[in-house]
Amino acid sequence: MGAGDFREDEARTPAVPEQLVLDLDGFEGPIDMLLALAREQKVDLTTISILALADQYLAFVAEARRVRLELAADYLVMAAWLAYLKSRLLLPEPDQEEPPAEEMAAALAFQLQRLEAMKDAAARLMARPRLGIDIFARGAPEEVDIARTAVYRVSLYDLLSAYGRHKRRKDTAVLHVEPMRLYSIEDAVHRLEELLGRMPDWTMLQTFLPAGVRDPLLDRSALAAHFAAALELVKAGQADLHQDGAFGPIWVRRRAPGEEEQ
Amino acid sequence: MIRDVTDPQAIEERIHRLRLIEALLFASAEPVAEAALAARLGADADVAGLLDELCRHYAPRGVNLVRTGAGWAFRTAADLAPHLRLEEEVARKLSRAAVETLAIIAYHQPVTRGEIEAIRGVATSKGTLDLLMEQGWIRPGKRRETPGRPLTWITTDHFLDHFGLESLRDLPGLDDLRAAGLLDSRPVLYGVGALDRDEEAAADGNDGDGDGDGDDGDKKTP
Amino acid sequence: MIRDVTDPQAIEERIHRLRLIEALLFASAEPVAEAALAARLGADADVAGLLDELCRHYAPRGVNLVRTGAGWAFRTAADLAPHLRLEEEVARKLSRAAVETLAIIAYHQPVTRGEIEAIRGVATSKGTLDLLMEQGWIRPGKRRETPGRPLTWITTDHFLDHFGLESLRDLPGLDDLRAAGLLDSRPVLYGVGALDRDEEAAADGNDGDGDGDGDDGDKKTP
Repeated sequence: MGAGDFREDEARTPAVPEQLVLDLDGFEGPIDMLLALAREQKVDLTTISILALADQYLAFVAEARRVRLELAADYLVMAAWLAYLKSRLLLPEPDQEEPPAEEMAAALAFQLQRLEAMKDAAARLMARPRLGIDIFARGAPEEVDIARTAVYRVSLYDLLSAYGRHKRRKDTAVLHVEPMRLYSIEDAVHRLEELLGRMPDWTMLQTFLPAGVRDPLLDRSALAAHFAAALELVKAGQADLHQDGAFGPIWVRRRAPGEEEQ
Repeated sequence: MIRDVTDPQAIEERIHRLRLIEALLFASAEPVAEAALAARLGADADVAGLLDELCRHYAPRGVNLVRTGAGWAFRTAADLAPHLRLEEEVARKLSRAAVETLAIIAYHQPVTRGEIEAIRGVATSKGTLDLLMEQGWIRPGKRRETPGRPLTWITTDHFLDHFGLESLRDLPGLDDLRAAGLLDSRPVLYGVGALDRDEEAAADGNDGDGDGDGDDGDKKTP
Repeated sequence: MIRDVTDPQAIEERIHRLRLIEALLFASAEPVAEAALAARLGADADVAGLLDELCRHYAPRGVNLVRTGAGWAFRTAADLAPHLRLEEEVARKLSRAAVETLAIIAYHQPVTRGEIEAIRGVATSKGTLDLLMEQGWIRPGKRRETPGRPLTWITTDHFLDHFGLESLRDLPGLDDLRAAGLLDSRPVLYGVGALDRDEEAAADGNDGDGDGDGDDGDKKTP
């Protein structure tokens, strides 16, 4: 960007440090950038002027848009929020719905302090002598025979809640017995007898199953019931079954009266 | 051993070198050759003398400085080898089925296995009672004088100890449990016995399921 | 330190125990729990006293005995660090995001992902928590009993070991931060939809262990 353009802005608003524009990628979001701007003020964060900070941020965003720098949405959201906060700080109005502007500013200041505290803590943590970098463990560990015994951790609470749970289940079980919807063998026998009469040749047992069963449990029970029903019919001399191999399809056909079992 | 006793700087230098050798040998995965140590410590270091001093310092201790092949290394003292074992306790979580069984024994004792099963409505796997007995929480009581003379189960003193109870009378009664919210009926959907059994199988196999809030049988509906 | 100086047998027993602790801790690269040492040495051993004696013996040496978390370990002395770096190995550089996230978890634990984001004011990129977990520094803790039951994150014993901390109380500046009220992890105003995020994470369905009561975290330790 041209230095001349930049100075024009400078006259109206607080300075936007040039490196901030160039280092946009280095920020971890708008709060992180606000913190960097706050540090530029070189004052204790507890006494920082949120109004001045908002101005700096808004100037930065304006500048970034002017030079068509891509700004992520959350930077723009923060800009809108700061613009709103600024207007509230400058033009106090009795608005019962929103918290007072000073409170909002204080919350932002707290958030900046908290983030700075964590950044400092991180730096202090990383400055400690670290295992494997500054401090070393035994390089050639020797065998120690470790016998592990299981210890069960159960608290009185676990015990009592287990009993409570059990009691609860006992008390309520009667009320909540769900009727099982299963396909009965009787129904299947009836159905097979009727259908086999219309099938002249070997037919896959599977094709006799009732269509359109949605419930998988009912579907499986239908399969089992039809298989059992087919066995019943074979036993009664009314049908033949055959299967080409293990897990292969099962074929069934009507046995003509007097015909020998295959 | 320390020469130049009159020169504090020399003493300090020597101590620093001793410490450095200790640290280097400790941290190294392989024995370190004397020449390599000499290279680290500087040309004027009396490596052989330093090693000798360390050797003698560690000789009576649980860890010795030994020469092995071309290098030097710390090794645990040979006479301690048979003692180098540790018992480690691994915290495990008791399955829901086991906790519930224990609770029922505590509240209904003396109680037979058949009665436990009748109360819980599910079969008790053999492992459950064994496990509770292994932990010292339950023990066999008298036989019930009924046909088959089944064994009853009761809790032990260790059970009271573990759960911080002075006596069995301290077990909270049903009213207490209700007052504590442990008996609140929540809107839960229970299936028939088959689901209970599934639930137990799952709880036995996977103790991560200590959901604590009742029945998740509905998730496991076949 | 040695009690019963008049009893040669007691002295011998004490020396044997000191040597055994020395050897056990020396043999292991990982910290050994004090409880494991106590179990090994027998009920009548004054493990704390023995460890204290060893600690003081090793304090001036090149290898120190340090306490970390629930365990004890020998480690090279911190002041020797500049002399021990064999090669100028480039330690894997952690991103700023990772370092800040680690600090937030360490100082605010147990802390949810939403709270971490509220503090940092930015969404946590996918790899950050993974990376910290891969290093063995953090692990999931209990779920928070709030809507969505978000998972919390806590640091591990290895975190303490890695940063040479005896316990979490030794985190640098912890008391000052707490006194200044800066360890409050509530979202303040610009929390990147902190609560949304927690609820979302819980709804992801990766919460297979609906474990409200706690110590399931260890199962997920890498």
